Amino acid sequence: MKAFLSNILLAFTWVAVTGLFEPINFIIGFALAYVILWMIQRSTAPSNYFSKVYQVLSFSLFFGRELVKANLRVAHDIVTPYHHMRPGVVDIPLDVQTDEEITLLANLITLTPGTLSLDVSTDRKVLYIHAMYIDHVEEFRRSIKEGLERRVMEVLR
Amino acid sequence: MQEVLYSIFMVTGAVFMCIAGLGILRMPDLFMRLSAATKASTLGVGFLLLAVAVKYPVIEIISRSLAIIVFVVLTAPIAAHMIGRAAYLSGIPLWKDSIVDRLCDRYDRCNLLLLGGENSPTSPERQDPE
Amino acid sequence: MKLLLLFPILVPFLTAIASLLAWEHRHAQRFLNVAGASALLAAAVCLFSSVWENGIHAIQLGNWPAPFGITLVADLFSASMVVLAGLVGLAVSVYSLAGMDPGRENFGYYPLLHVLLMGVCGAFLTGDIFNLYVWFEVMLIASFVLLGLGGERAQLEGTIKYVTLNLISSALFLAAIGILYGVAGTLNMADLAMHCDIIIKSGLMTAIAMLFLVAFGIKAAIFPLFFWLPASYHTPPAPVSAIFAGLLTKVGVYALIRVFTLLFVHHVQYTHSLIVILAGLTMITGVLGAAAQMQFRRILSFHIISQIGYMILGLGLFTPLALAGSIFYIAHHIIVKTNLFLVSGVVHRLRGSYELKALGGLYISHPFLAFLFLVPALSLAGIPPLSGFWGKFILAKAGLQIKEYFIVTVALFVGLLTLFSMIKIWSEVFWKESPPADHDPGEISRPISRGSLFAFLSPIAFLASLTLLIGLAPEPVISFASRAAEQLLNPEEYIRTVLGGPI
Amino acid sequence: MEVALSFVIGGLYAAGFYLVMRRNIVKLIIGLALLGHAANLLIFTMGRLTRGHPPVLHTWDTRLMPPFADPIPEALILTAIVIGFGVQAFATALIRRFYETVGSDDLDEMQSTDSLD
Amino acid sequence: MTSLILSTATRYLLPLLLLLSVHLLLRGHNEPGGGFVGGLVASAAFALYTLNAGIEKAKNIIRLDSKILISVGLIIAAGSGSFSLFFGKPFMTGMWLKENLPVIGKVGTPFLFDLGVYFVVIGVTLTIIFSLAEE
Amino acid sequence: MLLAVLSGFILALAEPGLFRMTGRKTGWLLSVFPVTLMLYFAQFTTSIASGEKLAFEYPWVSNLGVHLNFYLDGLSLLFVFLICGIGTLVFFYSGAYLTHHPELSRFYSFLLLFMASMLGLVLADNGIALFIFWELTSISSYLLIGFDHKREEARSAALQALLVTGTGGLALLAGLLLLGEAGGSLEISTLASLGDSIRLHPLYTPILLLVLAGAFTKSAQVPFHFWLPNAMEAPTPVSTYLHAATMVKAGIYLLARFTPILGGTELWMHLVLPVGGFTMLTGAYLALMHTDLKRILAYTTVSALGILTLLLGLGSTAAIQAALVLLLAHALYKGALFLVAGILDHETGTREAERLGGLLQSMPITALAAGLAALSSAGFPPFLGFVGKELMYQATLSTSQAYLLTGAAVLASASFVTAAGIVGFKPFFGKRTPFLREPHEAPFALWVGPLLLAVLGALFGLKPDLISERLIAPALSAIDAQAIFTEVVLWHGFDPKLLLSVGVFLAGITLYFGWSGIRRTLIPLDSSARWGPNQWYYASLKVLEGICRIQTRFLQSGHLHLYLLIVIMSTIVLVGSRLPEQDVLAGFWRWMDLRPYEAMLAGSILMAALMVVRSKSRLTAVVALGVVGYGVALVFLLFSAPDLAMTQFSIETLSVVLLVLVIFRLPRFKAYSTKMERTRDAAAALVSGGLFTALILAATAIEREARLVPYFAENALELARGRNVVNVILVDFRGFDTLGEITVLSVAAVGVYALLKLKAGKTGEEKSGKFLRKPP
Amino acid sequence: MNMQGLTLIIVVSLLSLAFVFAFIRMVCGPSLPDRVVALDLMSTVAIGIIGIYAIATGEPVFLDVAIILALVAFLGTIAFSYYLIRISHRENAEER
Ligand code: NA
Ligand code: NA
Repeated sequence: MKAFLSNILLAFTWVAVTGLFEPINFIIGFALAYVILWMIQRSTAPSNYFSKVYQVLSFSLFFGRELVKANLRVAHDIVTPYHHMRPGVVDIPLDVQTDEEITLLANLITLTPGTLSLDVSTDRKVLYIHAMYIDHVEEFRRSIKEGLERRVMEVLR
Repeated sequence: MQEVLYSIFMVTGAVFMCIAGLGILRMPDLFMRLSAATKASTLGVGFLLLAVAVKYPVIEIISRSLAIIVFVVLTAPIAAHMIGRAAYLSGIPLWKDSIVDRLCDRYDRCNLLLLGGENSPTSPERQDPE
Repeated sequence: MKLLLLFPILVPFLTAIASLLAWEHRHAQRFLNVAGASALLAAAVCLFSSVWENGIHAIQLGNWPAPFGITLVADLFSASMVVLAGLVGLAVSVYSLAGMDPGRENFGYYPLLHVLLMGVCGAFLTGDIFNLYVWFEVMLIASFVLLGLGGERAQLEGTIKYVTLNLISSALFLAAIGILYGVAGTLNMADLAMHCDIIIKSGLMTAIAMLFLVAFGIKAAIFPLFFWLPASYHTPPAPVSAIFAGLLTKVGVYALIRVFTLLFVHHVQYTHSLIVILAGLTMITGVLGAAAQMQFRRILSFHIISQIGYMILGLGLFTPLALAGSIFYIAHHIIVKTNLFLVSGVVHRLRGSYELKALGGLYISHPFLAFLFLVPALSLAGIPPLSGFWGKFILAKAGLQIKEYFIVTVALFVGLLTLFSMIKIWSEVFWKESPPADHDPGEISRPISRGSLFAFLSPIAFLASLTLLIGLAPEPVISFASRAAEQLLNPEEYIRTVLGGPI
Repeated sequence: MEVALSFVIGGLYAAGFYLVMRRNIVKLIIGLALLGHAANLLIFTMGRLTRGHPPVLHTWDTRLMPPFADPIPEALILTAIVIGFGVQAFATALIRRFYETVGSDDLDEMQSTDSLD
Repeated sequence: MTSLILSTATRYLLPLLLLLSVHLLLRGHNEPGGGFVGGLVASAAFALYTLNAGIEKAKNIIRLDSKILISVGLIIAAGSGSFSLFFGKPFMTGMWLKENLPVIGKVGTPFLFDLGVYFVVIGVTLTIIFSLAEE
Repeated sequence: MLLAVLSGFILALAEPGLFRMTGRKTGWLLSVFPVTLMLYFAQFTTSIASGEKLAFEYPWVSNLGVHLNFYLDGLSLLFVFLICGIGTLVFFYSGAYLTHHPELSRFYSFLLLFMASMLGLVLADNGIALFIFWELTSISSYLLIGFDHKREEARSAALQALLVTGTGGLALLAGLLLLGEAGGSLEISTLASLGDSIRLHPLYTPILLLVLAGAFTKSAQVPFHFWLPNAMEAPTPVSTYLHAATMVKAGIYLLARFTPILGGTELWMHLVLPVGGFTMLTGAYLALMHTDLKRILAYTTVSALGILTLLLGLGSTAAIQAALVLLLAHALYKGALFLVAGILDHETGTREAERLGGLLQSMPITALAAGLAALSSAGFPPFLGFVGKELMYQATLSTSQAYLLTGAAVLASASFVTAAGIVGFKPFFGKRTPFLREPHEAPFALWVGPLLLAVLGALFGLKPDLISERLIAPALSAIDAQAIFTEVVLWHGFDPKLLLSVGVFLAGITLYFGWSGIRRTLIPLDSSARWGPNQWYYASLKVLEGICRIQTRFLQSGHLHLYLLIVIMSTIVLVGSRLPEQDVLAGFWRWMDLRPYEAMLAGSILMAALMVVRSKSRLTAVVALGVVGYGVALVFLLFSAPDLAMTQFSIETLSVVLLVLVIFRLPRFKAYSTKMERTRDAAAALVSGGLFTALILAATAIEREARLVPYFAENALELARGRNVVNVILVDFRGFDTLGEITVLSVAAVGVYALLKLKAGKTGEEKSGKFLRKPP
Repeated sequence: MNMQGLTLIIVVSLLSLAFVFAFIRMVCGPSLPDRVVALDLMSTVAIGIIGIYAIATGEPVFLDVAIILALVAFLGTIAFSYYLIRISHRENAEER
């Protein structure tokens, strides 16, 4: 996070120094700063900021694929005359702990069609979600935990 | 090329939007309408604005389109979560063919504290397929 | 000279801001209040004398030439209205020092009072029809809050009726402005006056005029649009009803006079005759309503309506003398009606009630107050040689000159009934023996300190002496009213001054 | 669209007027809000309607090139909207306070300030 | 009673929205935006925070008494209008700096006026929301 | 001259201060004032008698033609002497009569006010100035009648007098204004020279009617006479001064004054004569129906006023001369009699004729005064009353309806004789009746007045030349410039008039002895007490009150929805009345340019609005309202108003949030109104909606030039340095609007805060608290 | 008619259809959350429409409106859910 902030700050400095207040100039500055930081961090202290970038990218791809897939499934259900849903509310025990992690996970679950985060228990150990396609409760829990939750932990830790 | 791409994006987005609309109309209970609507529409908006970005590949428009996409993606799930939670709390019933409700009666309704699963191992379930 | 036009708006504005900043310092607010009101009066008097000597003033705000920016313009009519607003403002400000409870003082009474004055002065001075709407709204929102401040049940009931009907009026006003812009393409009133004749052939212009008539008619409380007034004016503390009674409806009348002398003068046969009919109905309804009441301020409230009838009568008759009569009447009424409400407040403070049945005996215990009541009360009833007589006299004379015998008869008859109501108050509140007290004695036994007494009585005495003075020496006021009426009926100077470009 | 809008505005006025004439205090407030919308749309229509040409200068222009929408009604409506919001907020607070004090949402229960006795 | 998910999201959304509001304010003279919309967006951000965290916390993060905010806004607006009086120009005549400022661009009294509007709108909206939301 | 008139007013204002210094003696001190005035006016006597007319001009309100112009001729002078002379005595008398009254000071003030007004009235040359003084006499009369204000009867009588004379006053004002229009001047002296043209003016009839209405109400002519006996609630000095000697004669003065302008026509005669005659008889009859001394005197006053009116109605020189003499005689004897009645009341505690008797021993001087005045009143020779009556008979006998008029006069005179006996003799002779307190002779201050008046009555009767040339002749010539004055003499020799007088005495004395019996027989038959104008007065007050209540109940019903309905209906009627003249559908063809998605949007807005209307749930209505708001924002967006759309979206959301914040505390919707009410309201709403649609269609069909727009398009960037023209308008071109607008917002915020924080009942001591922080 | 025009017509029709569907749900309810969700969807559709409109008119300034709409629609939904919870809480409290 710190690295990101310094990156932005540097980008601003670049813009100020060049005196060219245009978005494109800022992006140039940002890229420059990124490179600079990458070089600095190599030499000074280890940081996962740069490896994170790759993780985020790959996570985004995964999520995008899931998103489209799930959307199509729901869409099929919507446009065809018969309902194939087996909906219900399921509790997912959580391994993620921080606020950010829980929130990200919950939002991603919500963003995926067919599932909807309803609530988190007060002790933050259980996430309750509404799902449209539950063939088997345990299996469903596992798919969430091993799919999204694992990847969220990967990205944020 | 650009023409084709943005047309595809546009139509895709519009189709998803339409599906979202159909979903909210056709789904049998609130939670499924919510599921269907929020996501499809988020995706739809995403495609539509991508189309805008592709159509006018100048930085101002691209940045604005992306900002809108990011913003929608950030907020839509939270809104859906909040309204779903509120609906559940205010007793909107699940569809009659729902197979499981693990949240039912987990609320300490006096204080609106939600109990975790482990704390109430004997929680009743509406129907359990297992 | 530029500043003179601006001060009546800026001074109360700055006073309000300063009071807002001094939110937790009641005494600072009290001081600011009186200082601000005095400054406003001084500014208004300067403006008036300058207009009197140098003719109509106009400034182009933002240095944009008219009609593109907003023009402030003061002719004799509006300048005199500003002076009256200053007078009433100062009187009520001083009176409030004693007549307002600390609770309301702590919750923004003084800033609201000055915003109200700002709105009123803004409405008088603006030369732009939409800007007029804005100042109306400033005035209205301040009056909404002042009316509801304190939140007693009666206040809330009154406020809801007041708010609703006035908002309807605002919606109609806005629509009227919109349509006017839609057909004339401009907002500056002088510019509108130049371009309204493009479309005079159509019934649309009359329809727009009628829309304005309804919108301003609600604010002015004419028949049959007055319901909000008797429902609400008797509910807030006395200083609030006093300033309402003095100023608010008059802004509506001002606006009516302004647009029906400047803009809608193409179908006088229809529009102004209609105004005469409405004036008659307004007078009668108001005075009959008052006669049915048995509460001090309710009687006064209904009489406002009745007097509004006189004010628009002059407009409807539409001769120089009649219009002068209207202007004279407005000036007279502002002073007198404010004063009567102030007196009612003192009575309430002394006896803890506004109900005539529960009051009495003040003639013996407070002869000076009784005298101070009698002056405005008889003036309101048009007893010579007090100010009200001259107003009625001019209007009657103007009406007879153009052979409107019926309406003059109505006006004179209404004067008699006004006398009846005033005498009823006099008889019940002052002459009658005080009935045995059945209300909270704590309220009554609270003695009035010397300072409070001064704050209570000095504005009343001041306004009463003005009433007497105007009555005994009406000539200057009449000649100013005639000149103001001349200006209104011959708007060329107004238009030239406004559109003449930046000064 | 001017014709269609004139009917929309008429409909909004009708709905607003109908609602303010209800005895329920909430309906009153909602009716006032509808009237506000109606008035704003009316002014908007009076500026005549222009599709897709906001009165904003392009970076390459030094003056507004026609066609463009009339900016004046827009500015007026903006003012009116904001004023309407303030007034509406006050009215909302007022009905809350009214209900707390009077204990009813029926406007016909507020007769005391008009009663003759 | 509040949702963990919402409160976490709000922590990130609040600064974002405030930045957006300032952005709208700054460029309002040249593109859609301006003091009103800017102020409203800022208010919306605080409203979101209030819904999530409650009035007390919201009052804490804003720190400034909203009455002061209103007064300051009014003073800025009145002051920007009166500025031209010192140069013998009518009230509210636009006075501009010759040099452009970075990011903001051209600076003149109309911009200051818009700034006053911005503050007033925030102060007003917050006052209203807090008053109405309180029990 | 101005000082002479105004000094009374000034003195009235200064009197409380004087009273503080001199206390109870103020009355005697004040009586110096009218004496001074009298002396001042006496200096003009000679020149007036020589036919001069003195005009004094004081410009006042020149732009209305209202001036304080005074005009002194014989008529004014006669009245001035009455006013000052009797005024002196009344002040003198009051000091003793009201010695211990706590409000004596105010009494003097009011009396001075009255005196000054009366002086002004008779001296004013300007019609409006006359009216002003006229009204002032009404007001001071009101204050004096209600002097004993703790009593309901006094207040009600005062109000009655004020309303009756006030109504007449208004008529007079209208008449004077019309006269001003007809004659082109408000100066009576000028108008008098235009008499012929005015009598031919088309407005003559209304003018005459209005002026007469003023005169008749003031002078208590039937059917307006009832206020005068009721006004006897006033302290006796007041009755003496106002209701016998001066104020009631203002109407007579008016008739006399306007005779040269309006008099001498058929109409005049046909109006004035019968009213006077009828009043004369009514007063005479009613005087005998009462036992209260003051009431008897009041009714004989009514009768006397009737006689004066009748004589002025006749308008012949003889009649006018008779009227003038009778006027003076009446003032003298009636003043004295009232003062005597006051003394009796003061000393015995009663004014009931039937309970008074045998007081001669204890009150000899009073009895003397009473006797002399009564004889004059009865028309015995050699008193002035006799002289007047003789002149009256002479006037009536020379008319074409001599029998009728003379007969009526005789009847009235007989009643006068009886009344004189009841008031002037009965209390002092006969059996001594028991009283609550032992009566003594009144103090000097009380008896000197009546005695002086009575003696003057005798003196002028014996030596009419004292007044004949100096007072009566100039007064006559003031009324009728052509009149040939015949010397007033006591003795005309043996002629029919004397015979009439003798007959009158006999009838009167007979009546006196049969009085009680007759009264008791007649009273049950007399329906005038039940159906007389006094009852009409009260009935009309009741009717008025009823009308007021019905009207107020109907209009100010307390139902907000009815108020709104009326307002909406008025809008429809007023705005819609002239709209059909416009070709509303001229631009209707433009519906063609509608695009499908726009139609959808328009339809959505309408549907949502309908949903708002029909919704049975609060929150649903709010959601639908949100849809309407968003729809409107989309309209803004589609038609090139991005700023508006942004603002509308934000504000709509905030409004909805605020509404929800409040609404969820309120109860669910209930159906309050009936189906019929809903149908009615819906009809009104739909018509008004249609009206607006029509207005918009009509307005948009007009080709107009948007004159302001090019300027903004040209200069937004150049001069105002902004590309967003809307924003430039908001902060620069029309920044002043925005200043007002943020003020509105600020006030709304303060309002919401104060409304919710400041609770009733805690208003007194609660500290303000802060906007945001918790109170410490 | 060129391809762009055709595409636009298709897209606008689809979006309109979505809007109408959402509108019907808003009208039919049955519960308040249903309407709120429908309103939310309508806002999202509106954002899409604004995007398309910006393309069709070539005026990117309209995109700014979309940002605002996204923000405020979100806030509205949050407010509704907040008060739904409050209401159910209150009703529970009353039941006790
Ligand atoms: Na999902
Ligand atoms: Na803007």
